[in-house]
Amino acid sequence: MANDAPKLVRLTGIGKRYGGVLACQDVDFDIRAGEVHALLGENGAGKSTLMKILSGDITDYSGEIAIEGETVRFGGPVDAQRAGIAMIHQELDLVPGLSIAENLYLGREPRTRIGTVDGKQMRVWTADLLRRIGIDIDPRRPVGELRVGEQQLVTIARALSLDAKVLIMDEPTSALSTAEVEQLFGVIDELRREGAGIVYISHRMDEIGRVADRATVLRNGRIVEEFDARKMTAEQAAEAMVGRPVRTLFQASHGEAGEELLRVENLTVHPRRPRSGRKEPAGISLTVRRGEIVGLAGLLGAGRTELLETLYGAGSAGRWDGRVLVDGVDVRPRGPRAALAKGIAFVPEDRRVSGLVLEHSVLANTVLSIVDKLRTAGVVVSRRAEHEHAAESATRLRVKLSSLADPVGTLSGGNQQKVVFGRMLLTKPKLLLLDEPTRGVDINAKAEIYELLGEIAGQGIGVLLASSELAELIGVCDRVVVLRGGRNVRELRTSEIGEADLLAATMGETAGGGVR
Amino acid sequence: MSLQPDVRAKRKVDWRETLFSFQSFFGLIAVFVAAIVFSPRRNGEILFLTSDNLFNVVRAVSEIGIIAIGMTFVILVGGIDLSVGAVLGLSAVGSAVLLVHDDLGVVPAVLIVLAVGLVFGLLQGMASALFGIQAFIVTLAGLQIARGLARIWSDGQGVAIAYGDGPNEAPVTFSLLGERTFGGVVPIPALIFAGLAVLAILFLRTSAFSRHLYAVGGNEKAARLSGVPVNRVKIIVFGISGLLAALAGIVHAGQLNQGSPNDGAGYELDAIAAVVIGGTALTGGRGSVVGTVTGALLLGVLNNILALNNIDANVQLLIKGLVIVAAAALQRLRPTS
Amino acid sequence: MSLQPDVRAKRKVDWRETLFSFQSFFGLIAVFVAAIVFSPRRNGEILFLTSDNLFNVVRAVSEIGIIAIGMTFVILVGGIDLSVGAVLGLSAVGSAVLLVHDDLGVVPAVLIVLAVGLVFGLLQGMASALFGIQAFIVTLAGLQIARGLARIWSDGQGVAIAYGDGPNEAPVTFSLLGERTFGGVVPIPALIFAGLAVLAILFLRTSAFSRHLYAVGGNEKAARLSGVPVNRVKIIVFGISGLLAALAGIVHAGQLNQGSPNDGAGYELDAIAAVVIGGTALTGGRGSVVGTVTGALLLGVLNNILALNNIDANVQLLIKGLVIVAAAALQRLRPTS
Amino acid sequence: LMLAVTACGTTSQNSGKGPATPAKCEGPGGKYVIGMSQANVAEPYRQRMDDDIRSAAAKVPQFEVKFADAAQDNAKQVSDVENFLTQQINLLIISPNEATPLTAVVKKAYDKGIPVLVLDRKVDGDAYTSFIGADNRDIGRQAGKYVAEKLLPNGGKLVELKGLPGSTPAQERSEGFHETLGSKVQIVATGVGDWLREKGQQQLDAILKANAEVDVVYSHNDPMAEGAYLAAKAAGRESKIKFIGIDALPIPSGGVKAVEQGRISATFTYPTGGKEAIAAAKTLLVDCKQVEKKQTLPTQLITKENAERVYREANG
Ligand SMILES: Nc1ncnc2c1ncn2[C@@H]1O[C@H](COP(=O)(O)OP(=O)(O)OP(=O)(O)O)[C@@H](O)[C@H]1O
Ligand SMILES: Nc1ncnc2c1ncn2[C@@H]1O[C@H](COP(=O)(O)OP(=O)(O)OP(=O)(O)O)[C@@H](O)[C@H]1O
Ligand SMILES: [Mg+2]
Ligand SMILES: [Mg+2]
Repeated sequence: MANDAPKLVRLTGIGKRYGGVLACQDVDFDIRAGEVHALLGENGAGKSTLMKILSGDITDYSGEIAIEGETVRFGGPVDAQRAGIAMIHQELDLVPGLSIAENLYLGREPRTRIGTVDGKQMRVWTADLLRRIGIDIDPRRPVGELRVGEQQLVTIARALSLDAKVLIMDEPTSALSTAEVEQLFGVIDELRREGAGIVYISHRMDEIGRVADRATVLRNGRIVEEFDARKMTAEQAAEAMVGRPVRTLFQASHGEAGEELLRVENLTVHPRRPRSGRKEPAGISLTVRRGEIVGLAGLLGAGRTELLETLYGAGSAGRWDGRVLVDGVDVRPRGPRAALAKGIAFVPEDRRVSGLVLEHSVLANTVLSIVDKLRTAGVVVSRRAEHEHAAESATRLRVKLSSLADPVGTLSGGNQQKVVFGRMLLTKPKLLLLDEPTRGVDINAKAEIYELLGEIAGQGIGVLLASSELAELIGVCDRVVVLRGGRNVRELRTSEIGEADLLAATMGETAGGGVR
Repeated sequence: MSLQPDVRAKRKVDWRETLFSFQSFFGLIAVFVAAIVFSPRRNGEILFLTSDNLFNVVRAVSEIGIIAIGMTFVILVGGIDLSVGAVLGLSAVGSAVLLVHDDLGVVPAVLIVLAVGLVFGLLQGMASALFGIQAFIVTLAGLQIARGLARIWSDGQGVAIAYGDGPNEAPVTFSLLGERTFGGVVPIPALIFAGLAVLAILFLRTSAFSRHLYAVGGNEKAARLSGVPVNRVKIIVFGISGLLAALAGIVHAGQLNQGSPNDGAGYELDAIAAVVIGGTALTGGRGSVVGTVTGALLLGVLNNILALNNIDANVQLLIKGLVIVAAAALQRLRPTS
Repeated sequence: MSLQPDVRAKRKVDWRETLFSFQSFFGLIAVFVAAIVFSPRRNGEILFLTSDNLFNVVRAVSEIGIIAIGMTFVILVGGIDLSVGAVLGLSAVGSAVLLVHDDLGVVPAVLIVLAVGLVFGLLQGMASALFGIQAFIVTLAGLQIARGLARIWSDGQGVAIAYGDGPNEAPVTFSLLGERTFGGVVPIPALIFAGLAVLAILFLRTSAFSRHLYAVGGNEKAARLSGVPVNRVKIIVFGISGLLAALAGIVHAGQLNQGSPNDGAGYELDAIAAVVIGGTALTGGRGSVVGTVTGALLLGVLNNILALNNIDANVQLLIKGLVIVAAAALQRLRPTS
Repeated sequence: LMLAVTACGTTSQNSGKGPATPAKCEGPGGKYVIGMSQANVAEPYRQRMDDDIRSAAAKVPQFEVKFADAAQDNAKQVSDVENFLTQQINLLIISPNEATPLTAVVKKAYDKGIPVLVLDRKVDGDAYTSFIGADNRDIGRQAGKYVAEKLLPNGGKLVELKGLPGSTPAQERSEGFHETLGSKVQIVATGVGDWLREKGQQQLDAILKANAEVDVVYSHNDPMAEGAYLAAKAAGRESKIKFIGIDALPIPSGGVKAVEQGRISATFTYPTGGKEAIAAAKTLLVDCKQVEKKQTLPTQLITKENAERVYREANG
């Protein structure tokens, strides 16, 4: 095993404080060559903070970092990169206006002899890297046009291009589906063989056992336990993360489904810009009944997001054909406001860009959708009602915060997700559209969200849930609709199938295994 | 650690926090103290502190202040309104023409002028929100258009307002705008400014609309997906700015007994400076009318003390530039969130 | 089994795409065609199209154009520079004073003036980048400071430039800036503008610095994480803007044989209008110098045709405002990304 | 129509009751603070006015002059005067940005017993001590007469280049000009140059293009005339066109020099009244005498013949 491999990096006594919050305290952590070291912990445990310290993004911390035995103190990310440390950030920090290639080589553009940027070279290298992680996109495409999943792949490619000795991956797969994850694991194995040290952060427990050698668990900024990742069970990990036994079973128990709530017939979206090469929903039909949780499965770009956005009236796409019936009545939501008025709510997949006003308080973010219904006299909003609703929502979803007045941007990812969730629940919807609702959410919070989903469904609300996590779809949903190339190709009852069947269906293989 | 979230609404009170939430106020106090120190004296009396002078200061900032309140709304949603100075000119001209040439009464004239400002603002808001044109450019064009309209409406000349009951005379009530009340000490424009400021502060603190407004400025996409009527909010905000600019124009005409098409030139920049010094971010989503009022007063005190000391006009430009930068830099001391 | 998602390697070439990448160009062509249609004629000759007139158009926009190029850089990083008009005035005054009062040669005078503009811009950049003050407010203060300095430097009066070898006369070479070349047809300021535009376009297309600049404007945090020296980029960009404003001031002084402290008042707004009409987003990260040049030419043609037809000045304001909005709205037709 | 309105402004409320107390006159032994409220020093003419006052006052040891600049803003000028009142000046000189808006505050000063000298532009009513200034309409008339009689006695084609729309001098210099121009001269184009040299140049660029024949350019001020000259020079037509300006400032960049150097054919002095104002102040404060209510300053035609001499005398 890699246990006797040389230590590439050693962190000793690392501490970091944000105002009253101790994000890290007295953390010792090391990375060995040829090893994948998983870093686990609840949302807000301090994983990203610790790794940002190592990668030079955070420069004011206490403690010591040693690279191959030598103490260093980075002045910024570039110093760290020079020392061979690269990081894939949890928030996809890319420049939307620049092309994929320009993003990959930003800050270290290859030059021609006369000192100009060598665009051709850059594109060739980029195409190679993209191929290596299994996607084939034109390197000249502006990053702003890409979906979250694709952007995640681009950040991975960017980190690979640095040829680092130490590669930190902070939730690299949160928006990827199983197929892309497999491809990534292939790359990680390759890197491990080449002797790189890798830190892997994820909330998908199945991935840890699959890819990691060692696992360290952080709780409230402190190291609590270290495991041999190959022998660790999800239950053990979860218990260490939370500090008490927890149920890790994905289950959303709820009653029987009622009458039909949503019917989509032959939904076809006509893209506003045909040149993007995207396949929009092209003839999707499905139904959701009251009290039913229906999953949407598919590979990256299968059209799940596009479908949900269209149903919510938030599509960036233009016109659409087909019929959408809610409670048997034709609806054509003109926008989110109209959709909400009809009882349709939506939780977007990118909470930081589309979900939250990051610098505003948790309170303001939570009640945003209902604030104009909390009016007492004329225009005046009842502060008490605002506070009560926000507090109730935070308690119900167990949002971890010190005060409702905290800027929502300072919460951990999972807790941010819960705030968006809570906002939509406050609108008392009858149909809830969820796009990757547990992206970046820790295992404990996930279980809580699933429980909540069960509760919601039990109240007769219909849920349409798009997810890339097969275990989630199978554990939570009653039925799963599989999308491929903008069409619904299969519909499966989750009580009858396993993950392998679902994976096969998303990739277009018959249950027998052959490529269709 | 407890799993029960702590949902107290009040943040732990941090003295630094408390201090900095008032910081544009502190900037004002600093300038105020400086004004007292540097004020010329006569017979031991500090001229700056005479009530007459203090009310002069408030009167002098009242128009910029009124405009700046409207500007605060626009900037809070992430927009900007360069047309306010020109709209002030347009409505000053409008007041004068309607009162004098058209012999309208004060109420109809004022209502028409306010309506013109409101509609002008709403139109700009629509151009910006519905066609997605950047506010800077819409209102830059709006500035030119309002200026052109003002010149056409006034035949290119200042329209003097004479008071009386005869034809081509304005009702004497209108002249009250230029008067002082409460024993001849408090100028009426200052009262209007103060009243409006209180209204705006209350409105931004309590209304549902203000929640929407801050959200649009903070993250437009998130606001839209949360069901906030983004376009409506934007349009209304420009309408408010136009309306307040028109009101400032009426005050201007009343104070100066004239409406001239070039009135208010460059006021937009003063108003924006007041807003920014008051701590409102030009990117939107963060700021307050309290800040704007202190920002406007700060500029007013600065102008006053420079004038009382008879600083050379050119040197005044330098000092004002530096103080504006310093005041804006002060904003940065706020503990980062 | 194939894990590759089904995507095309090549972007599909779409005619709409091609069309819209030139769209500010189309706005220009539309105005150009309108200019031809509405041009007064003499003996069947379309006056607008005479080479003389066309070069006049370019000469007239050359100063705004030069400033607008620098402004494009600043706006691309998400900033704005309101000081350019005042810096133009400052350097016009500087040129005149150095050449006439101080009897310096053309080269040292020009170098000093350019250095002043550069340093002024860099200082503004530092104030903005290092203290984190919003560019709008820094350069608004910079505007006042530059204006004040110009007034002080020139004693508040325009400084006339007389040519000759004697004391208090400027070298005749400087007067070339107001001349025409190539058979007396092509005005030298137009050449300077064109040369500079080509340089800037090449620079933005090929240099690594330009990638950094787009990155800072597009996503500052991402740029910082990628090791882009964000502050340095910001500071340099303001330096470029100051430098080009100074160059425009030199051209201004050369064309008008005078440097006056009030020169360039309001030019900043024209320059920003040119940039925005050219399709550059005020939020940064997206735009081009090609767009800016077409934007400037569009404004120039518009001014020219309105003047050729002797349109009433007030109506001109209205028309210009509407055309600016229309041109900006055109930008929106670009398929959304 | 406008005139009627302005006249209506002259109601009883504007005529001051006169100084409640006569001007504080302590004779040669006193010390006097004079406040000078300028409309806009950014205009060369007004800068020169300030300069004239400064240099004249320097010769009166009893005087200390404080300057304020309203930067072309009526409201700011009201504040400037109020600030002077706070400082308790002994005499106010004001060159108002516009008449009506400044009337009230000037009256307030006057009623407080402070003598007020109004320069260049009037205020409404008669609540001031003395008005000193030239007559724009009259200058316009003289310019029109000069064109009609001297430059184009047999008729011809003329371009008028106007100042900033909405400003009184632009209006009056135009109206006076048209009164005396006669019908033989044809106005082929009117440009608006906003008083600015570069705007004058741009306007003439286009106007010369549109008009093959132009004999005279009448510009409301010298800078625009100089700009027009540059445009004509670029078109190679500067020798065929005569340029007339107004203001004739005796400064290096002013109209007198332009005439002397042959770019402009003629210009009319628009005296600043600065020297005269200080003289009046001296009469009032030091000599304890009254001054005339109105002092109209004559204009002077500047041509190549007298330009050099006028310049020398003005700065002598
Ligand atoms: N910029 C910041 N300002 C204030 N507090 C912060 C900031 N960034 C992080 N924190 C706090 O520090 C703690 C650790 O956050 P961190 O992002 O490291 O958690 P994490 O383990 O990465 O969580 P997740 O799994 O949700 O990504 C949290 O309590 C968070 O609220
Ligand atoms: N690599 C790609 N190249 C081109 N188009 C893509 C790519 N990935 C996705 N798309 C397009 O994006 C469109 C819609 O994707 P959408 O986001 O709705 O799918 P999704 O299943 O939700 O995927 P994701 O997991 O990325 O959210 C699809 O029509 C698809 O063609
Ligand atoms: Mg994290
Ligand atoms: Mg998706």
